Parts: sequence; C-alpha cells; structure tokens
Amino acid sequence: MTQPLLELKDLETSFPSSAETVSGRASVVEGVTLSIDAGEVLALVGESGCGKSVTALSILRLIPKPGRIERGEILLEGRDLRTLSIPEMRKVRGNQIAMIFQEPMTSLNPVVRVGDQVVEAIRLHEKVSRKAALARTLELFEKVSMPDAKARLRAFPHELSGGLKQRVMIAMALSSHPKLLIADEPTTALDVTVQAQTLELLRDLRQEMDMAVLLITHDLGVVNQLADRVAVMYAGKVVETGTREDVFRQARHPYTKSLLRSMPALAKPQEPLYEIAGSVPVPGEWPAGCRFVTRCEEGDDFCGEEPAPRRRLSHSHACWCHRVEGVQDES
Amino acid sequence: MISWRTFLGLAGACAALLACSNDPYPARDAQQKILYSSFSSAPRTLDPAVAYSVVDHMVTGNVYDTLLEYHFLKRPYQLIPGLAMEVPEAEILEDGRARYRFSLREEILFQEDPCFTHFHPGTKTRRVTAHDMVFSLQRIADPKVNSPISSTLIRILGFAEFGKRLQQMRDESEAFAALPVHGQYEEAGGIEGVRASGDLDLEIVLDSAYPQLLYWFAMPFTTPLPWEAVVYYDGNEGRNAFEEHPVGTGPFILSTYDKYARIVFDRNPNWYGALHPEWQAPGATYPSEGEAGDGEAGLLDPEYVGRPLPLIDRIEFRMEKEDIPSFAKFLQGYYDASGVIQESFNMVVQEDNLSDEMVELGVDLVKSVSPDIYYLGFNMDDPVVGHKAGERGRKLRQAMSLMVDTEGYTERFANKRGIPAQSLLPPGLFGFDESYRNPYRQVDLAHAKRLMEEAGYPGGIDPNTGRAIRLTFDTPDPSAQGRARYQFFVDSWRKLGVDVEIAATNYNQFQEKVGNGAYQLFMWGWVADYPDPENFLFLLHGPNGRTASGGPNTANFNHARYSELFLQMKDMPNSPERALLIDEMLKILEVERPWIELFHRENYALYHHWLANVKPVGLSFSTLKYRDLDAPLRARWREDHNHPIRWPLFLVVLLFAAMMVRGVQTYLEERQ
Amino acid sequence: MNPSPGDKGNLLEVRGLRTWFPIRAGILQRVTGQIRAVDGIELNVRRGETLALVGESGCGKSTLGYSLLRLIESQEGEVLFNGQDLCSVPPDELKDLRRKLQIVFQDPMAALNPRSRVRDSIAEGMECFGIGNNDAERTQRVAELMERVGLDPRQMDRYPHEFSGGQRQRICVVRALAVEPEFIVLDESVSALDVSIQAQMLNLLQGLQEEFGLTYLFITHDLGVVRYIADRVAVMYLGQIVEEGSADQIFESPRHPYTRILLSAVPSVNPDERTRPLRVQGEVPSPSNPPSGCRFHPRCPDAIERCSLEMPELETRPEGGVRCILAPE
Amino acid sequence: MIAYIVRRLLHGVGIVLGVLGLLFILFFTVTSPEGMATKALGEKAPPEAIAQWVTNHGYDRPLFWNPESWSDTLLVDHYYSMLSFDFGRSDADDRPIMDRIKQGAKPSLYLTVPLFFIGLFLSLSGAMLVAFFRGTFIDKAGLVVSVLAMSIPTMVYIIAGQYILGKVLLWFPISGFDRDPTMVWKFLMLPVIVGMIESLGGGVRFYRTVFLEESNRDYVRTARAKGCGELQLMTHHVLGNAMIPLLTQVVVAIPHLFLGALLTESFFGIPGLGAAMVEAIHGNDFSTLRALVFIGCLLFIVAQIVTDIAYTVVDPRVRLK
Amino acid sequence: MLIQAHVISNYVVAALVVGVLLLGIGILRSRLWRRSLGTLVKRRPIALGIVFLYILIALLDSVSWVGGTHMGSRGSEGADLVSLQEPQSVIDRFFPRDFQEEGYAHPFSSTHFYTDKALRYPGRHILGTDINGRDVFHLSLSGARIALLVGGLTSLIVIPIALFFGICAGYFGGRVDDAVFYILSTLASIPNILLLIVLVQAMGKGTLQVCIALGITSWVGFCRLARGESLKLRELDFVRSARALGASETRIIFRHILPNLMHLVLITFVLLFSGLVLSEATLSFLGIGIDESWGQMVDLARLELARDPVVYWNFFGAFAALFGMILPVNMLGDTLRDILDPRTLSEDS
Repeated sequence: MTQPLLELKDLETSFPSSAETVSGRASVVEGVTLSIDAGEVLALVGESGCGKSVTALSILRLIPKPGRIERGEILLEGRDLRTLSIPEMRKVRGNQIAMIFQEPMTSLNPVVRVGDQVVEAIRLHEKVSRKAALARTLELFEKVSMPDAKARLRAFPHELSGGLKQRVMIAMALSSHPKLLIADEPTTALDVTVQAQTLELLRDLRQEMDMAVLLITHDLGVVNQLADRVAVMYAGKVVETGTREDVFRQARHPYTKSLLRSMPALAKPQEPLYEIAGSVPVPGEWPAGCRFVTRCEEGDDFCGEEPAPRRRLSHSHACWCHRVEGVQDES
Repeated sequence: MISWRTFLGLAGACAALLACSNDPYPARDAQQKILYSSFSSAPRTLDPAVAYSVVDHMVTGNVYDTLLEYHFLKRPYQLIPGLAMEVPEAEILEDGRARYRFSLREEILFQEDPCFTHFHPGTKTRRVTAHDMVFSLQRIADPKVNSPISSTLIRILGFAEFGKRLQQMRDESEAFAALPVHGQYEEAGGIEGVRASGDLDLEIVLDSAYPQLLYWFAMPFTTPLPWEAVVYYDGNEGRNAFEEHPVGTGPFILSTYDKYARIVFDRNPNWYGALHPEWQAPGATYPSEGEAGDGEAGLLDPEYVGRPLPLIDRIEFRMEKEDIPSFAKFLQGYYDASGVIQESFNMVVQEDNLSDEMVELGVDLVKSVSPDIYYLGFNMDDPVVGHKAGERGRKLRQAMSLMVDTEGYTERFANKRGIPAQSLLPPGLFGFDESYRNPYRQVDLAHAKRLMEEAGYPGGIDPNTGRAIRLTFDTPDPSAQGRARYQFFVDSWRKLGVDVEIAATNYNQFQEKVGNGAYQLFMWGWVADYPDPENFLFLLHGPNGRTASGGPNTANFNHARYSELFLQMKDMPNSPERALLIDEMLKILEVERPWIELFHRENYALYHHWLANVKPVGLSFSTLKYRDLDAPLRARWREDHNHPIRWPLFLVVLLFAAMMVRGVQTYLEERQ
Repeated sequence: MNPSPGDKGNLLEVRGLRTWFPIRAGILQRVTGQIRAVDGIELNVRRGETLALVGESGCGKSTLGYSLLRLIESQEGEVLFNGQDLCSVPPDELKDLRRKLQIVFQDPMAALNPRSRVRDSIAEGMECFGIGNNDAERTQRVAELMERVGLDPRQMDRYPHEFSGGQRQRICVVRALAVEPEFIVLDESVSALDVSIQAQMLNLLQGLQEEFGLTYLFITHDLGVVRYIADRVAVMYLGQIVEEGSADQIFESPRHPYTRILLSAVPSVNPDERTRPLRVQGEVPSPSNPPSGCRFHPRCPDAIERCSLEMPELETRPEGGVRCILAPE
Repeated sequence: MIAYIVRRLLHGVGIVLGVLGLLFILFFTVTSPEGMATKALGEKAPPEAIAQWVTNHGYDRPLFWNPESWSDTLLVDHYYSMLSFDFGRSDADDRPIMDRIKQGAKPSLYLTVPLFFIGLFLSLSGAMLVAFFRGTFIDKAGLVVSVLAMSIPTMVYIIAGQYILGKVLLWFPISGFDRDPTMVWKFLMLPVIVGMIESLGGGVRFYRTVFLEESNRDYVRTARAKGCGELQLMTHHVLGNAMIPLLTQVVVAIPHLFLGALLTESFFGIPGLGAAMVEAIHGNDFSTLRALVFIGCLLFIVAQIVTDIAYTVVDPRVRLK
Repeated sequence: MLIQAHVISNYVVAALVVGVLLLGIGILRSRLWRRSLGTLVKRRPIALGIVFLYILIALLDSVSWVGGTHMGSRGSEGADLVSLQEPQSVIDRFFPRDFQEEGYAHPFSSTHFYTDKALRYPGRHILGTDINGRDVFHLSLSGARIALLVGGLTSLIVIPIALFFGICAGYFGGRVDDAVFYILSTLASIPNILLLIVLVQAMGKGTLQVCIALGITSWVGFCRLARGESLKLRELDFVRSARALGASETRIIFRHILPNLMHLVLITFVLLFSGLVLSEATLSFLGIGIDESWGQMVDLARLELARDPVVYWNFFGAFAALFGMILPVNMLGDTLRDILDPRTLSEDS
C-alpha cells in the first residue's frame, strides 16, 4: 500500500470553553483520523460548528490562539508536521499545502494590489526576482481564467467581484504547485453562477496539476460535483467516510442518512421534509458516547455511553456507529 | 526588520546619551569672563520711558546710563553723578517755583548703531547733548508713549499741557501726525519747564520744590535718548521696534535679545568709562569707600579700588521659569549667583549661616533687607471693615491685626526671610524707628478676643445673623501655592471666629473687582522706587484712593488728618520736623489699621567663590558693571562637579535585552 | 401547495415599482446618477400562495422586499395590498396596514435586539398595534405562539444569544406572526441555516401557512429550497423580473436564458448527475449603469443584435410571463 | 478626488468660522480692559495711562453692533484680525503677538517634531512588540505597565525626569534652551525623553488594540497560510492596514502634543508656543491666548483635513474618483 | 432664611444614593447586566473594592451637618472657632476639630518638621501635615469628594446631553445631523486642553465652572460615538423589523437604540471618569483647577519635593490617592470594554 499524501491520526484540537469542564477547555475536534492520497479530492462535510474548519486549520497549524492542538499526528508524506519548528512549518505552508478560504472579500489584504499578493506568495518560497514572479503571476491569472488578467494584476481587492477574488485566492494557492490544496468552503459566499464557474475551475485545475484537494463544505451539491471521497463530520468527530458513491447511495450512519433526506432539493414538494430533531450541541456539552445520540432515531441508551467504534463496511467505506453492522477495526 | 530598526535606534540613542553632558554652554565660552545669570520672565519692554519692572530694569539698567546714580556701596543710598557732572541742588525761584540745572559730561557717545548711519551717513554714533535729555522727557509726556511716570513728573512746568497739545495737534492735522516724533515735539513747542540752555546744560523748572525729582533722574526713565533710534526702530520693514532695541550710553550693549530664552550683553567700547578712564568719573570706576563692614566683606579690595569699569566682558541671562531647575544649575556651577529658593533653604542655610555643604562647594552668602513692604489691606470703603463701620470696624481691624503672626508666616513661606513690619516704612528709610513696636502687630489672642467683644462680635458671632462674621479675602492668585499662603491668614482669623473666605480669581477679574470697590481684604506689596518715605506714605493718601481715582491707595484709606500731614511732609527735606510729621502719620495708621503690615523682605543671595564684588541692592539699579569673576577657576570647578553617572543606562539596556530574550523564549514555547 | 378555491384573487399587486438610490458626487454633492435597485417591477402575489423571488446577489430582490413594506420609500409605482395602494397611504393609516405585512430577515442574530428579552421582542408588535389587553394576555399569546413553533415558552425571558441559530429564526417568525399578518416577506430566511435546521424551518413555514392562511414572498438565491416550497417563482435580474411562472413551469421548462443558466448552475445532489453547467459570460453589470436593451444581453449565450437595442416587455399573462424576445412559446 | 478635497476644505472653512465665533463669545464677554491695561503697564501705572491704553487698543468699542458704522465693532475686528493673522498686541506686554508666535514656533517645532516622530515610532514598535508577543508575559506586563503609565499625570513625569536624569545622574542640562543648532539638541534630550515616556503608555495600549484587531482579520490568516513569517506579517500586512486607525490616532495625538508641550516647555524653559500659552494663562493675557488658541485650532483643522486626504492615499478603498 | 448649601448637598447625596441603588436594582434584575457585573466582580475584585472604598469615602465626606461631636477633640485655646459654626462631614468627624499643627510634620512624628516644637497631636498624623499644618491624610480623603464631583457630576451632565444629541443626529440624520455634526466638528477642532483653558479662563475658577468646562470639552467624543453607533444601529435588521411592526420612532429609540448604547455609556462613563480627574489635575498644574483637589495638592507638593530635607509626604499622599483611584478605574474600564463588547453577545454560548 502506498503512503497517503496526508494522514491525520487521532487529531484533537481544543479551545477554552465557557462550559463546565475540568480544564476549562473543550475539544472542538476529537479523534479525527483521515487520509488523503495524492491527487485525490476528499470532501469534509458537516454542519456549521462540527469542526471541519478547525480540522483544516489544524493541518497547517494555524489554529488561532488560544486554541491549540492537544494530540495526534499530522503526517505529510510521513513527516509529522507537529514536530516541525516554526520556520520549517512556514516552508510547508503555501508551498506543499496551500489553502483558500470561504470569504474572498476579507481574505485578501485590502491595501495591497492583488498581483503583489500573489508575487509575495511566490517569493516567499522561491528565490526569484520580482519581475519573474510577476510574470508567473500573470500566467497564474490566465490559468485561473481571470478575464483581462494583465490589468487585474494592478487591481485592489475591492475593485474585483467576489468570484474574481476567489480566483486570485486560487492563483495564490497554486503559485507554488502545492501537493495539497485545502479549500475551506470555497464557494459558499458566491452566487450560484459564480459558484458553478469556480467549481469547474477547481475541477479542471486539480486534474491539470494533479494535486490533492481537501474540500471543506456543508453543501452536498458541491461535494457531489467535486469529491472523490467524502468524510462526514458531526460534533467534532468523523462519523462516516467513503467514496462519493458510497456516501450518496449507501449512506449508513443515521446522521448521513438524515442529512441526505432533509435536502429540499431531493424532496418532493408535496411531502414534508425529513427533520432531524433538535440542534447540534455546543462543544463541551457533547454526549460521552456517540455524539449523535441525542438526535438519533435509531439510537438507544447504550449509544450514549460509549463512543461508537469504526466499522469498516467495504475497502473504501467506513462508519462510526453502534447500530451498523460491519467489521470493527482493531485499533 | 523591526528588531533591526529598534536595535539601531536604541544604539543611536545610547550613543547620544553617552556623548551628552549637562553643560548648557558652548565649550568655547568656558574660559571667558562671562557672567551667567537667570531671569524668570521676559521683560515687558525695553523702552526706558515705559519700562517699570525689575526685569525690565535688569536690562535697561545696563544699557541706559542715567544723569545720576546710586553709590555702589554706601548705605543709606547716596546719589552720585553719572552722566551729569554733579548732583544739582534745587534753586527756589521767586514765585515758589524750583529749578534744577544739570550739566552733562562732554564727549559722551551713544553706542554704535545703524540708526545713526541711517540719518547721518558715514557715522556710527554721535555725541550726547542736553537736547537728547529734552527729547527723552518729552517722550515721557507724550500720551502715545503711555509712560507710567507721566503723572509723577506732572509738576514740571508745562508737562501736562505739552501732552495735551501734542494729542490735539495730532488729532487735528494728519500732516502733523505724519512728522517724525522729534519733529512733532518741536512743532508742539516742547515742555515749558524743560529746556536745554546750552549744548550740555539742562534746565528743569517745577511748580514747587520736589526733592524726590533727583531720584527719578537716577532711574532709566530719564536716560538721554537719541531721536534717531526712536524714529528708526519703528518695527517696520524688518527693523526692530524701539522697545526691543535699546540704543543707549551705558557700560554694556545688548548684543542678543531673545527675550524668552537668552539676553546677552557685551562691553560697550563707546562707554565714557571706557573712552575716558582718565576722568576717574565716580560712575565709571570702582569706589574707594563704602559703608561699615564692606572692607571686611572684601568689597574694598585694593585690587579693585579705582579700577575702570566694567570688569567683565559679557553678561548672559538665561530664561529660567522654574526656581528649582535654576537653583540646581547654580549648584552645578552654571550660574554664578542665585537667590536662595525656599525649597532648598534648609539645605543652604543652617542657623542663619551657610550650611557646611554649601561652604564645601565654595558658595558665599550675602543678606540684605530690601526697601519694600508687604501688607494685608482692608478696603476702607467696605461697610463691614471700612470707614463706615466706625468704631466697630476699627476694633475689628485691630483684632484681626493682632492675630496675624508675621514671623510664623515668614517662617513657613519665606524661611524667616523677612523682618516683621511694625509700620509701613522699611529699615533704611528716613523716619524708620528701629525701636518702634506697633502694639497692634504683636500676636495677642486674648486682646484680640476682647476687641472683638467690644466691637460687638463676641466669639466672632455677628449678632445680626447669629453666625460667624464672614469676610472675603480677594486674591489675584488662583494657584495652589497662593492658596496655601492665604490659608495661613485665614486659619489665624478663624481662631477669632472670623470666617474669612478666599476668593481667588484670575487677575483680570480681580482688577474688575477692585475697580468696582467690591473687595474686602487683599494682600499686596510695594517696592520703593526711590529711598524716600514719601514713596510709601503716599500709598494711604486719601485722594490717591484706588476705587475713586484709580490711584495707588488700594485700601481706599481716607483720613483727613493723615492727608493733611502727608501734604505737609512730602516735599520737605529730611529734617527733625519731617520726622515728627511722619511719626504722627504712623500713629494714625497704628490705630486705624487700614493695613496689617506684614514684613520687609530679607534677601539672601548666594554666589560662587569665583565671583567678586557682590553687594545687594534693594532698589532696581544695575550693579553688574562692578562685578568680576575668575573664569579658569570656574571652568575647573564645573568639570570636577559634573561627572555624569552612566551605569543606569547600561542597566536599562541590559534589562531590556533580558526581557526580549525571555520574551522570545516564551513566544517560541507558546507557538509549539 | 395549491391555493384553495375562491381565494384566487391577488393579495398584493405591484405596478411599475421603482426604487432608485441616488449617487451623489462632486463639490456640491449633486445627484450624478441612480442605482436602479428596483426598476419597474410588475408582480402579483395571490392570496395564500408562496411566491419565490429568485436572483443573484445585488439583483435588487431584498430592496424589492423592503419597498413592498415601505421600509424603503419608492419613487414610483403602486403596491396594491387588498386593493389599497401602500405607497400613497398617509402615515397614520400605514400603521394599520403594516400589521398585515411582516418580514423575516436572513440573519436572525441581527434581526433580534440583543438586549431585549425574547418575550419583549415578540410582544413588541402586539403592544404597538394594541393586540391583547394587557401584558399578561400578551405573554400568554407569546407563550402559545412559541409553543406552536416548537420553542419552550419557559425560555421567553432569555436573550437572543442564548438560543441557537434555528431557534432564533423561529423567534423571528413568531414575532412576525404575533401581529396576525396576512403577508410575510421571507428575506433569505432559511439561507443561513444548516441543512438539518433548514428542513425544520421549511416544514414549520409550510405548516404555519396552512394554519393561518398566510401568503409568502420567499426571497432567496437557493433554488433547491425554491423547488420545494414555492408555488410560483419570479426570477429577477438587475432590478427587473425576467421570468415569472409556476414553480413547475420554471423548473421544467424555463424560457428565459438567465433562468436556464441559473438552474443549470445549481450543483446537483444526485450522485448520477455531475453535469457541466451552462457557461455564462462576464459578470453582473452595475445597477447604476445597466446595459441598453435587454439587461441580460451582454452575458446571454443566445443574444442577437436586437437584444441590445430594445428592452423586451414582460409578458402579462395570468400564469406568468417572460422578458425575452427570443423566448419560446 | 479634487471635488472631495475642495469639499473638505470648504467644510474646514466653515469650522474655522465656527471656532472663531466660539472664541469671540468666550473671550470678549469676560475681559476687563482695565485689567489688561494694568497688566500691560504695570501695577504702578496711573489711571490716566490706563485709560489711554484702553483707547489706544480699541477696547472701548461696542461688541456686536455699532449704530454709527457696522464694521467698527469688536466682532468684525475679531474675525478680520484673526483671519488676516494680524493678531494685534499682547495684553500683557503690548508687543505684537505675531512676533511672539514667530519666535515661539521654532522652539516648539524643535521639541514637538522629534517628540512626535520618536514617540510615534517607539509607541508603534512597542505596540508591535506587545502584539507580536500577544498572550505571553511581555504582552501582559506591557498592558499593565501601559495602564499604569497612563494613570500618572504629566507633571509627575517631568518632575521625575528632571530630578533623576538631570539632577542625580547629571546626563543633561536640567532645563534651558539655545537657538544655536549645535547646542539645541542637548537641551532637547531631556524633554524629549520625558515626553516620550509619557506618551508611550497610551500609545502602546491603543496601537496594540489596533494591531490585535487587524491580526484577527482573515487576510492575516491568508498570509500565514501562504507561509508568511510573523515579522513580515506585522510589518507588511498588519501595519499597512492599521494605517487608518493609526492616522486618526495621530491626529488625535496632535492636541495632546500641544498639552504635553504646554507643561513640558514651561517646565524645561523652552521658549515655545506652549510656554507662551502658559504664560498667557498665568498673566491673563487674553489677546495672546486667543491668538494661540486660534493657531492651535487652525493647525488641528488643517491636520484633520490632511488626514482625511491621507486616508485616500493609505487606503485604496476610500480612494475616490 | 435660605436653605444652607450643605443641606442641599445632603439631599443631593441622598438622591444620588437612592438613584444609584435603583440603578443597581435595575441592573441586577436584567440578566444580561447581572452577568456582566458578575464577570467584572470575578475578574477585577480588588479594583472594584478600591473604587467602592473611594466612593464610600466621597459620600461620607459629602454628608455634613453643623454641631455634634468629633473624635478626640481637646478644644485647646486658640482653636478654630469658626468650625463650630460650619457643617462638618462624617469624614471630618473622624478627626479632632483642632487637628491642625503649625507647619510641616513628618508622618507619625511628634514634633514639627523644621522647628522641633511639639505637635498638638503627636504621632497621629499618619501622612504628616502640610505647610499650614493640616493633616495630609484628612486632605487626601477629602480629595475623593472633589474627584467624585469632577468625574461624576461632569459625566452625569455630559452623558445625557451627548446621548440625546448623538442619537438625534445619528438616528434622524438630515438637517439635525448636519447641525449637530457641525457643532461637534467645531468643538472637536479646538484641541481639548485649549478649549478647557479658554473656558475656565472665561468662566472663572470654581468647582462648578471647571465641571461645566470639562463637560463641554468631553461631551464631543461621546456624542460622536453615540452618533456613529446610532447610525449603525438604525440600519440593523432589528430596527427595521421594529419599524415593520409599527413601532413609533420614540419607541425604537428607547427600546432598541438606547439599550444598545448602554454598554458604551458605561464604558465611556468609567473611562471618562478617570480622564476627567486627570484633566482636572492638568488644569491644577496650570493654576486653574479646583481648590483642594488632588491635582492641586500634587501641584503644591511638587515644590516641596525639592525641599532639602525633602518633604515627600504631601506629594506621596496626593499622588497615591490620585493614582490609587485612576489605576483601578482605568483597569475597570479596560475590563468592561472586554466584557461589554457586543460581540460577546452574538457568540453562541
């Protein structure tokens, strides 16, 4: 078996919490174990607050203070990023792993020309002249189908529309041919038509550049369009992983199933939508056992007592649920 | 990189700090005979006709010579000839008028100045004549000049008329007003009683004898003035204003006048003392005799006697607003002389002598009493404390007077530097009686309480209101220091049950109050213009009432007998008859108590051992031309006493570095 | 949902509504241009139906919503509510009419006063319109309504931040319901919610519509939701309605090219569908300087020369219409 | 852009007129001309001289309305003289006020300009340092020290500075001034150091807040994600964006500078405008005070306008057409 | 007969105490405020305690009456007769009536500092005495009343006015806004300290005058803030929905705008307070402050620091009292700003 590009092992990240806990902190992400192969698109899906963004930021060790990574390994091609020094880590960021964010409006420095921001990204990792970097930037802008690319180099972020800003972000991320692109809700803030364009661009680019993408989104439509594999997160934990087909066609975890069933786009107008009762509990107040137990229709008392084990359903499909039959992993 | 920049900046700052010394003067001046002194507020004006404050005279006194001067050493003050050949005597004319004749020295030159070149091309200076004196006196009479002594000289014949005529002609004719001032004065016909009877002879005629007149001729008001300077320095087209650019005949010329920072004088090579040492003129050579004790004090050193003045080359005055830094600089050797500031008094003086510490530093102390009086005044127009309250008011004033402990006051606020005043006359003036003890100026609580009862205020309670009698103490000084001082008096009166409230307003509002007569109690002082009792006694002369006529009688005291006596006394020469009159006047004041006399200031002057010929004067005339100093000695001393202490700088840098290192450590730990 | 018979009439008719915002510039701040946020809208909302107003951001759909309620003053046109023109009623009558029209906003946190207790927020409208005789009565009603939308009435003394996003949005709905409106503008009211919460909300809204006979104007950009909830759909582009029709017609056979593009751009959740969306050129032009002719023509894949010359009229047919000269019948 | 500047200037003119009106009300309803005259001529001046002075200075004219000639009022005079910078003569020493201002401007600039820039630089560096080490003990200590430093009145700094650096350690002249450029720096060291330390507390605290606010923004995360180092982040990204609140604060600091100069100049014997102001306050020299206040306001208004224009340079988002 | 000043002052104090109590009850009844208060108490207990102590002292020093007893008076000959007639505050009564010496005395000393004469109350002046022999500790305590007056009274004048104009301008906009904005910019264009000086010079010295002057200079900042905030709030959805619910403008202002400005009011109040007390000190340094304030004491005492032998206790007493108040108030302000930040309300909890 080949080594995966990125492997997360038992990742736990915590933040201070107002909830009554011993340490005054609550883990927002707990026991996340994932892997991404080179060139693959893994979608991390979940509702807001489920810890998917924190997982992404943890990979780059960009958790804002006072949050911190408590335990776990972040292996990039077998090297644990958590053991790197700050300067070494800086070389990974933007170089081997690049990231784009949800809000292109605020994610670009408003007082620096977009061209210069990309140039900065290039020159941070490569010793090239400004001029050469600028030429590269122009190429990148053309690559991300930036209309009127040359003039746009000198534009300020506020002069660009949301879609174009996201293209700048993508160009910046691609500037050093990263092996992995982390796209955190890349299209959420965009209009549908622009979203469609952006998704297409991402799809093309990742094929062209053969990079892996960790796609973070709450939109199952986007997942369906882009992902090879899917990991569903709920309340800080991964509850189901599998290929796109596995998850969309044969979802096994009750949460995944109900999520799919409550999509209005999939429902018939005349029938009431499927509802998941209640709401996502706040970090720190998560149940001890399976975290979905408070909202699960299938669960019983036992589910609330013990964390659900990973059950392997097929070579690609796994699920963390007491109720699901499958091969329990040795761990 | 920011740390780099910070580092460089820090290094630069440290280098600057290491290079710095506390010497405020350029190194090249260290060996020069320069006298360093300080001033605390800028002179208001240098126009000799207007300048009337101590600071003003500090400058004008060096630049403008007067016809008469005071003897440097002799006390009581004695007039000696300055620019005049001798001190004149009054000639009483047939109609009771009096005439004074001055004859000026020959060949006196004004200092060199461009204004002369402007009017007389090719020359830099010119001779002083009696016409310059006439011009100078005419200026004082000129209403436009606004001279504060114009009303004092009003007894010169035609003095007031000249002013009025001038004003009238200016109003009537624009052509006249456009003439240069000396032309205007000439056109207006001059002052009847002021005439140049020859090139060097000046005649002054007054309506009656006025012995004090001569004193005015020892003040810079009456210095000879070149009309060229007045006309030329009009403040236009880049020229200075005359009040900033004196052109005189004095021992020094004003070479730098930066009145908010630095005033510098250099020797005047045209001074008559410098041009004609052979004259041995009394105002231009070091005196050979003085009062008793001057010899012991080293003031009659044969080295100096008869030497032509001035003895130093340059005088530098530096602005020092605050006493404390100024005194600190004196201790560091950067000023040659200094007063004793109140704050450091106990360090400087111990048991009325210099402290050991000061002696070790080589500092000398000179004490003197100045001819002045500080007093608390009642507004005699006030219904509660004034004339109208009759006997009650008098008793109240007496009682309050009995409560004020001057010694206590000077002890707290002036380190006992003040002689408790028994009357308004300071020591050294004619009429002052050393043995006199004012019965109402001795603290006597029991007597005061008795007087209060007699006045109808038993225990301070005003029977009309049933509450303590309330008075207002109006002061023009709203500062905290002022308040603390006034509080002293208030506290003493409270023991009588008199409730005095301090109403501190700013100066303008105070003026307004005084103008309206809306004040009860105030504190003020008077410094002699000339050493004559008239200059004090007129402060309570009825017609001089402040509220009624704006005069100097701030207490609005009006006592028929007193005024009568005053008129008799004022023009008399000093004589036993005069003494009797003065005595009676003082007795009236003793009982009437329009004032509670406080003290006459006692001055303590400190000077470094390299400075010679220091003799304090109470009147404001300059004695700097008599001073001498030993510059090399001073330079050595300064060097020995001003080694900066550097180690705290390194400590600070070290601490900062340590903190940074620790900070970076923590930072790295936290980020992992 | 089918409107019940006899209720066929229009509750709300919008005629030529125009809301422009002036652009001021220069030394004297003279008006140099207009942002044509809402530019000649014709719209009918039938009693009891849900009309979805769809469009991309900046097309003016929220402005239209606010204009209908006169939260923003319009320059021109009429908004006939039960036949009465909202735009011209005097202020004192407007107050009574306001009770019939309510709005629920997108961000429930911003829409609730963070320093008011939930009870007070809900009861505010009742107090203003004098519904309920006293506090106790109103509190009673607040409790009932809260119960109805699935909130615990015991929590009525809490503050908005103590609720979850979904609960807050329910509070907003309750607040609107409390004044017994006939017509509610739902301005992106479910867009910010998570899928599971969104489903609860949509169900709730439908239930309430049935129960209280409400009429919704459902403003959204999310076509998935529209498909589910709307009876009829109006598509907006640059301040104008470009197509209007029943939900089925719009989704099955869109007639305006923009509608087609919009629909194709929605990423499908069907694992079998991974289609490439129709390409659209360029970006939405500025509403201060809209293109001549058909406003969509610079981006339209089918545009012909005539499109840039003449502005097509919106067909006025009862079942809806389209604003395109090339539209198939 | 030009339209904006013109509009801003017009607004500034309106403000100047308003300020002048306020000054008129404040100054001319309270003064007693006789008091000023006594101040100018000396305590011993006779009443005739005082009356003469009042007439010479025109203080005996009506305030608002003169039935004989509308322009012959103090109000018209006030506006005219202030706007034409012809401030007339001081009430205290009867010298042209303009001379005083001209004389005082240079020493004031000598003091305030280095104080301003060095102070700003140090405050910014300190704030960056503290923001850079946010969360660590340097941050916490810095914050506490800042609050501490802000709670100490200006005067205490001056006294301590003079005493420690001047009197005990003998580093600098305790006070004084010299216009000679080779000497002046010596006299400026102490007041600048004292002023700097005084302004450091407030400065660090404010800029720290600005920097922290900026460092929580999304673009900072982006920069980090592309591998930007913390230092470059601070200097390149955060500082640039902090310019706007920074600029505002800088303008706000100008009057503070004025205040600092007020006490500093007066205590260190620097013959600047601040000292002139203190002198005018103590001497109740209203005409000088009025002129100085007007100049202060004018400078402040100009500074505000310049800042507003500077915004357009610093922040492309406000750049107007 | 006129009602005497101290009686009025007593009534004012009573009204103030009642007002503050009512406000306190109001705050405690609102859970939002109670929670903030709880956090404050938890985070800054010492600072709060100190501030309360100051307030208590100031209040005790504001309640006064004529007659009654003092602690440990001896009524020696030459004592202050006037004080028998004058109202004495509670604080005054903790000290003997004739608690005055004849000049400086070192803390706890039994003789005068310079003269070695025996003190009237040997060893009882815990902070020594000032130049007029008054007890520095007593004076420092009395300074609290002035500080509270300066800070409190001025804030009480300033905040309602600033709020009123700020909200009017921000909420209604248009002409009102233009007018208010013009006044604000005009006032703001005069550097604070200059305006302060000019005002005090114009109105004259005195407690009320200084308070008014401070008020005029300090309302601008807060008014601007209130205006800006109302401008922002006016556009928020909850104000919109209130309008849609038919709420009148007054109702919107009082129910929606005002409560959302209250946290600013509180923060401003606290920070303004320390700023005002410091401003008064600055005025004192310029000689135009309020009598017997800490600023004036510091100003007076600064010269004494240069005395040799040094008289430090005056400076120490006044400075410690001033600093001891400003520091905790500033800290409270800082903390309040964190706690009351509206963002903390929008976070999910």
